[in-house]
Amino acid sequence: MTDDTVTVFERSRAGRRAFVAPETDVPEVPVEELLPGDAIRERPAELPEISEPELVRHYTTLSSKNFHLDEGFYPLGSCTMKHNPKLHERVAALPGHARLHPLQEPEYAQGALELMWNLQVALGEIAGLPHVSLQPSAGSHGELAGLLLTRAYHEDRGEQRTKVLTPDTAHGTNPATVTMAGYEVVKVGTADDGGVDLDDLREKAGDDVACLMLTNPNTLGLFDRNIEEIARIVHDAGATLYYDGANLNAVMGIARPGDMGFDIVHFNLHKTFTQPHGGGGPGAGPIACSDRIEPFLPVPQVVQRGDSFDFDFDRPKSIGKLRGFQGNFGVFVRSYAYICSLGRDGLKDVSEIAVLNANYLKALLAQPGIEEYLPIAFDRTCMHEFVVSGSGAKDQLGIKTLDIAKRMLDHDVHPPTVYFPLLVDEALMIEPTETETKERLDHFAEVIRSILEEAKEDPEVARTAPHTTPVRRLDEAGAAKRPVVRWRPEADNPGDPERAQKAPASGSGAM
Amino acid sequence: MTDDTVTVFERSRAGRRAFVAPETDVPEVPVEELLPGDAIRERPAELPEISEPELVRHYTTLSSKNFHLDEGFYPLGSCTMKHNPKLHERVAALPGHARLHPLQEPEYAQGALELMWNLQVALGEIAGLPHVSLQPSAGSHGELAGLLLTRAYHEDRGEQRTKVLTPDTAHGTNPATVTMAGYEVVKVGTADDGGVDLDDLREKAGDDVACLMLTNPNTLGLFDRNIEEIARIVHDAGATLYYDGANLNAVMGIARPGDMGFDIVHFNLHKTFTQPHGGGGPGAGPIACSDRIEPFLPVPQVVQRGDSFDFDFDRPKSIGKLRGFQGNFGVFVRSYAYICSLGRDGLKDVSEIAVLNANYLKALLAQPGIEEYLPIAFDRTCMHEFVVSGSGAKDQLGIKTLDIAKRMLDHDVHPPTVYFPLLVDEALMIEPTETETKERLDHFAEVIRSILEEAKEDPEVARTAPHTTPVRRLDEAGAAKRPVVRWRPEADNPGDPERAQKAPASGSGAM
Amino acid sequence: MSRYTGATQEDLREMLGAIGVESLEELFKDIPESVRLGRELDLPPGRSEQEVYEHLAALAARNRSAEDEITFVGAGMYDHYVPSLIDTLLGRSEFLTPYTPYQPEISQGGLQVMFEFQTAISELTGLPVANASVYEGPSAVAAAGYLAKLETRRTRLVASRGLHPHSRAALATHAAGYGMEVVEVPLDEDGATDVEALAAAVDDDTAAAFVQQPNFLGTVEDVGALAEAGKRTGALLVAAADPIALSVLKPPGELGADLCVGEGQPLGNRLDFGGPSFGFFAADQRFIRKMPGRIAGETRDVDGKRGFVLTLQTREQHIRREKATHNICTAQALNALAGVVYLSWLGKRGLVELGELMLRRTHYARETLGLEAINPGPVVREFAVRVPDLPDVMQRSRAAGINPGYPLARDYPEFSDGLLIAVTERRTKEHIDRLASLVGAQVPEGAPA
Amino acid sequence: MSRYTGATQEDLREMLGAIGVESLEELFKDIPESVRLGRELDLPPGRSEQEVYEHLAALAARNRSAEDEITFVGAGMYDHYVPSLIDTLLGRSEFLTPYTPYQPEISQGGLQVMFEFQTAISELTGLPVANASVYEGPSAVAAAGYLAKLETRRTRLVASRGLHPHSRAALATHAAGYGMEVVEVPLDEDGATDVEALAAAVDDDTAAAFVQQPNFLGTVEDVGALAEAGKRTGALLVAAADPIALSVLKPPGELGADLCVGEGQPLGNRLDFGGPSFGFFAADQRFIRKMPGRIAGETRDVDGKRGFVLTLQTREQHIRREKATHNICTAQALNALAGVVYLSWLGKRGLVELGELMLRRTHYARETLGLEAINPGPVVREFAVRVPDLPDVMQRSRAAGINPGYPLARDYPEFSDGLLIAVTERRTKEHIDRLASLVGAQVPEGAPA
Ligand SMILES: Cc1ncc(COP(=O)(O)O)c(C=O)c1O
Ligand SMILES: Cc1ncc(COP(=O)(O)O)c(C=O)c1O
Repeated sequence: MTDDTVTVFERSRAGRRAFVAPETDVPEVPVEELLPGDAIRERPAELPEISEPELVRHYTTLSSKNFHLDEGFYPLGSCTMKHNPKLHERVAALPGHARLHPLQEPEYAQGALELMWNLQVALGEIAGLPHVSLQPSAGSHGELAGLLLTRAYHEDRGEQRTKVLTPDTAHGTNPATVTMAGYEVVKVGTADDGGVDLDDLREKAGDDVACLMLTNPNTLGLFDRNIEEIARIVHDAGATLYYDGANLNAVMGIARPGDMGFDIVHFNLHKTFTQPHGGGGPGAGPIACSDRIEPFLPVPQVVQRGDSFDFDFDRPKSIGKLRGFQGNFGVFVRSYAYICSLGRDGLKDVSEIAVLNANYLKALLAQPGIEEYLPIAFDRTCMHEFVVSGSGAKDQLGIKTLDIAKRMLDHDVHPPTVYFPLLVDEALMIEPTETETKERLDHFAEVIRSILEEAKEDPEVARTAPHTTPVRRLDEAGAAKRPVVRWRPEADNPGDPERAQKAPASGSGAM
Repeated sequence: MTDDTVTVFERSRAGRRAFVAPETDVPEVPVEELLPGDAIRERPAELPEISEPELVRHYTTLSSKNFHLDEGFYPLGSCTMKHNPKLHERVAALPGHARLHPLQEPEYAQGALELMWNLQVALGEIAGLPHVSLQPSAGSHGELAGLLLTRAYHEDRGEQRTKVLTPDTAHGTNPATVTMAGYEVVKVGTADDGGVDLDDLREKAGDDVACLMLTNPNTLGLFDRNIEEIARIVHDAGATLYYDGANLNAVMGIARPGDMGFDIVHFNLHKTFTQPHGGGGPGAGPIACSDRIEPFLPVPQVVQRGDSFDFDFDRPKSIGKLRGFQGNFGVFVRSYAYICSLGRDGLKDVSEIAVLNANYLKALLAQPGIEEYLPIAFDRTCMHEFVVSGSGAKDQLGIKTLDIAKRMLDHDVHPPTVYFPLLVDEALMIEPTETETKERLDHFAEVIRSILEEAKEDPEVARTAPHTTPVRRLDEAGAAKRPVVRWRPEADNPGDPERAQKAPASGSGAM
Repeated sequence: MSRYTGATQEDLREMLGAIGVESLEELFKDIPESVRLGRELDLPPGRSEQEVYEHLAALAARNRSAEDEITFVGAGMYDHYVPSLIDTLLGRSEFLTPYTPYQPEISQGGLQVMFEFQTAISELTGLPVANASVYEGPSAVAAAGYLAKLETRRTRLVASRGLHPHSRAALATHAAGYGMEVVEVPLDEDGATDVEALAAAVDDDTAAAFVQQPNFLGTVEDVGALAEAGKRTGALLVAAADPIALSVLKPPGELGADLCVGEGQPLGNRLDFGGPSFGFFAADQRFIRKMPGRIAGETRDVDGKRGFVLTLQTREQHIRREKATHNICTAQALNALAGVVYLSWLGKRGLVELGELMLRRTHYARETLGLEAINPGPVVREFAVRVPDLPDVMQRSRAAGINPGYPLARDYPEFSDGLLIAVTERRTKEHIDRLASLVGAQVPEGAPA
Repeated sequence: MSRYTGATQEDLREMLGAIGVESLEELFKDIPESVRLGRELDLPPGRSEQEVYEHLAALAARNRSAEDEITFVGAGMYDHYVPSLIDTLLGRSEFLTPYTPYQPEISQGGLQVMFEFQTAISELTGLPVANASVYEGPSAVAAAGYLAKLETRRTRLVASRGLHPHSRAALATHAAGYGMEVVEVPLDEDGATDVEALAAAVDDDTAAAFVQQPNFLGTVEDVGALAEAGKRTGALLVAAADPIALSVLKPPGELGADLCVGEGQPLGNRLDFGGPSFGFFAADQRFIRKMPGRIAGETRDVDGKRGFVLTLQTREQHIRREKATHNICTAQALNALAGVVYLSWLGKRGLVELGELMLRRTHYARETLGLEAINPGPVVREFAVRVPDLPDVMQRSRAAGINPGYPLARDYPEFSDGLLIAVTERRTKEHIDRLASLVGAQVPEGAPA
């Protein structure tokens, strides 16, 4: 009953209900007369039976076991966990948006099309690339779109290219996307200054290369000073230069991917443009591109005709559709509201303060008492984020980056991204974002200092952390070895207090 | 910074802001030209300066320190803490309700007037008294209205009456209201069966008595079997019989105050009709009355004219206005939605299950291991609530009712109402409500059992409880002796970590 | 079984068994047959959530709200913009669903909010003590009258005609209960309270004098002078005030007011056709133990940790019963939360920016309309004008989607052609110009509807 | 400084000092002058919350939503009633604002929700394994194609013309990437997938066959027969399904489908002009290590307490990089939460009640309209008819406030006069009768618009 790990299925009691059906106002024809016998479901899906009060309590109680952005500092590197303005939820919920059917004719959806158009124009201006498709569902979907566009572009020119270059600092979605797009991944090395190794790039940028996927600033939080040279090399090879926009928060209003020579960009509206993450989505990954790529953009495209707006499906060279309908419109509404709120000045302010906060926090961590244990990887002026290495703490204190992260959980701050990028040993990737105050940054540095000092006394505290969370360290290996990915009655006896004692093996999904 | 007791004022930093003003689109005339010098504010109100992200975090963090109904069991006697359906928040927020100006002409507020009319009709039917005013702001306001109506009624008959009878079990608002209404309180005793002492009533019901205020079932959770005789006595004395509707949840669709002989009733829409309590309001205390009282009802009254609705201000005998406008309309919307959802069958179901739950929980507490320590006061079949006495626990275990209540806080259930009604020694007043499941009731009984058993071993645990709450027992005496009722800069140094060490005396509001 | 109750057939059997009765019926045996209803309630049957939603949405659609028209109606409640974070925070069950904080250890959120609210109201009004809320404006005025009675034991109350009509009505209704007479003081030709008349009206049996800042017509009153006149004979000076107007106006507490009360709706609360909102109640230190309602105070727990409690409860009905300073129990905590969140959202500078914007738009509107002013003096957010053939003008204006204001005739027969026009930060210059084109002086007689 | 950033002038000074630079400018020195923007962005200046709200509200007002008309448009997304508790729960910051649960100890809420969601999807589809969501329906179909490629190493995909046009398009777009050819199988004269044609279309190089239940026209497919035909040569059978229809229809998993995917919008998600919603992805046990996306699993913590984690992560991009089974990272967790809350709200019996109500209203609608059916066989929530002079009829109907359905011409030129009509629990008999009076067979030719 009060075991807070009981699933909603275990709370089920036959006969309870939260739902009451609207009255049946049409003839009650037996189902058997309306459906072929062998198509009729025999046993109903075993969904929970629960009253509204208990349903609300179940999920309210679950929610309280999540750490969240409105609770505290969330410096998850590469994820841009900035404040989510509440206005955005209000405007997204307006019935004119929330209850608008995706197949409503454009004539009756002019407000929505104008919003999409305005957002496209704004994103194009921010990226410095004029043509935008809002369709991709997330960043990785945008990456896929980018490579499909690249393929279409080369095929249109009669070229067959088989390789895509990604730096060894690249985010995992980059190589994964390359494979899904039917290309072969070729890694490019990183130079001592944290940028792309130009010699390695020159060597690998042959005429079989379709694209170089880059994020700039890169996942080390460093701006690649050689970006123009990189663009030249890539373009000389006839390849496209793709901009992974996950780190765009560093350069809005300051420098534009298009001006750096990128051909295609994706935006993570759920990062830079503050769509709430929702515990793993939804997001949106619009793409912007140059004139030569434009013919291949997905359908439909929003177009302006006089002072009204329409969808253009008639795009013979288009790669087609990446998903249903027009994309995650509800996300567009929020990001558009954000851009309207901040405007040209506010967006630049965002990047300036994001970079200020990152460099300030970096300076705090470069203090004695911390830097010996968490040396900064590639110590240069960083952009919106930076990476430190837990190597020192591991060698001198015997606590791993994981231990430091877990101990942070007891201090009510969210740990940074850990063990990424891969080329930094015991990496901690820290992105404070612009919406955090100096007090929050000071406090975070103090937390790290106190964890390190505590570890000098007794490393065991960190090694066994967390100690104050709803659960402590979990057996992930066991979970993967004998996966239990759904609840089953035979495994979990509803309300049985002993259930917590049972081995996870029980209820194994083997069937 | 992370001290979770820091006030929003202490989080202030000069220059921060959450608000951005709309542009000034009219001439920027200096304030001095628009206002007389001695009327102009010299120093701005010292409100906090804080960014939106930190403002959201401040109040979100505060909220998480409240126990709430969506978290667990809340059997606060006399308060009817039933589930608050989420639908009600949705319909109350519809712009047609939420942004409707109270002085909109009736012609343009027909939906609102029809809603109020329908609610009046429903409440009248439930109470068995045909005439309803929705105007009072809460139960105690309804009580005041009831006595003002009584005064007007008697004065209209040329009678001057000076006394109002209230049982010694009455809720504090009853006697307090009597005084505010300019009457003298006369207490009526309680008989052995928990009902009104008829002899005492007969004795005191003289022609100087204006009214008897009663709640039935009463605050012991017992239905007064002699209600008809009581009505006879009161009416023979020429007094009115007032029904404190706080306990109406026990009898909806089963018995009606009007049919019991009551002249005036108030409803607590925030109890019986599930307006969320909001941590201490808002509520609404509509009143219903009989024909002879009707002429005195407040203005305006909602009236039906043909198939449209209007406000009637022309009521010469009316007691006038109890407050501004028409009452707490937003509360009416929720309670009306509730009545529509449940309907005639559902409302009766509410009372039946409320009474079932109370009697079941009472039976659980009448088990050995509990009943010795918490004997049931006036052990009869109860209605929607019942009262136990902590006398046994005090004598045999050395823990007071307060200790038991405080220890419950460590078990994540809200304690019952304590030390009320006054005539029960160490009272615990328990009202589970109909929206609780059997599992919740069973669990609550187990919590009580475990607290009592623990106390047998070591009463100190309860005496020093709670142990797991955001704060532990607080110095209420000190708070009242040297009241600090607002924050002051000189008292509390923003962000000063030592501040928690300071004596409460500092920051005394003496000025 | 409804969707809100959980007792299954099986539960029912087990529970009745444990109680030791056969049926639900038996549980009601104490209710005499003769008072049983013995039939179903004459109400419709229950409906699904969806059907109830559709029904209430249909009703709402038959109201013309500030979402549907441009409204210049104020007269006590105003169409301010309510920031989104208020919806989010008030929607949190942690704030929405608890009862009054009787168990402080698990109610620190609500209690600290009350403490912060009291601080903000104290700052606005310039008085050291504020409670955690009363019902709303007019009944707050009545509560002030009751405090004055308890304090002075006198029997007369003097009220300016500039006090909101509903406040005067509520004061009279409540005073009839606690046995006091209410005397009215007229307005002078500028629409301000007549100071001499006030001075003349108060006598040795006067418990309190009531004024409003700005008054019902929007006039900025000379509170200092009124306080001097009103307190001449030892009566309390009660100032009702618009909290937003106090952004630019000197706090009544600094001008001699003993009590400052008012309607809190402008502070982050919706219009809601008149409620729920909240009333605020601030007082001089010497009245702290005679205040109505809940008051949160700061204290320490047994470990010395800062915490908050309901304090001075010996004033209250649940302790003091017939000797309580007021009968209020459930107040308006959630609405007060909206109030303090709103004030924190505006912040020290924002409140002033908002007030000055309103002030300037108000004067711009009065000038642009160019109609004869009923109160030609300084106004803050509202002003009254005479409108020739008002009914037609109202017609025409509303047909054009603009609600031009509140006609004064009902409350002030002496201003039968009077229109009270309110401006907020939501009423832009463009709205005002459109209003002027419809009801302004330069509109040609009998222009087409 | 914007309202979302907190750095005051004083902060700025201190922070630059601590960093050891003179100005913000200096922090950007690594960016070559030549790629600097060197001007302001060509965008409007920032605006207040109120002004942004008014702007977006004005845009929203220019859409005709299901709040403004009675709509019978479905075709993949449906106007179901979303219960209020979903707004409340999804609005809680605890669910709304966290990232993907990389730190399970402080993410048990989100992880348990995923586990419950997977259980519900598994129950609906009759397949033992489900992931925690993919983007939406059509891309879920494409993801199924990719799994089939990884599993079989074959190069052909066979898809029924009854599969949603967007699913076929997305499948083709993605397949062009991972190098597969898509072959289409026609519908028979009853608007169902031609079983023989399917059997003929699959060959030894076919990785998967795709069908949809019910299909795009609303036809209830004979999934059993299609599975037999489709799997003839060892291809996987992928069934796209409408989760609500599975209330009354046999789960594809029980009829031989290897994978069942679909659009989750009908499960408690808003229309939102097409997104965000969620896609679900369920599979037979043998594919558990080839699934795309996040999967939550049950485990224990060091104290033996039950807990949940993201599991089988060696499938995923952040671990496996170029060898990952899919590139998806951010998915649709919040929408999936709405899905499982919705299913728990309906409950075991409620889902069936809802499905049967829809089923009956759908057949009632088809009979009442009395138009020539394109798919005369059994339908569940949607059906296609031929409408003489469709454009005029559309006109007339919309003028009367009813959107009668989705014209098939764009996606199915062969049904140039075809109209796809969808019914939900929100479309009452009265709505249907009004529809019939406007577009039904008995409507006189050229009735007045
Ligand atoms: C650098 C980088 N690239 C790409 C992605 C993938 O974006 P999404 O999660 O929206 O698919 C991320 C997100 O974590 C990222 O940090
Ligand atoms: C029996 C009884 N009467 C009256 C009241 C007062 O109602 P309200 O708090 O709405 O003023 C209450 C509320 O606690 C009560 O329980």
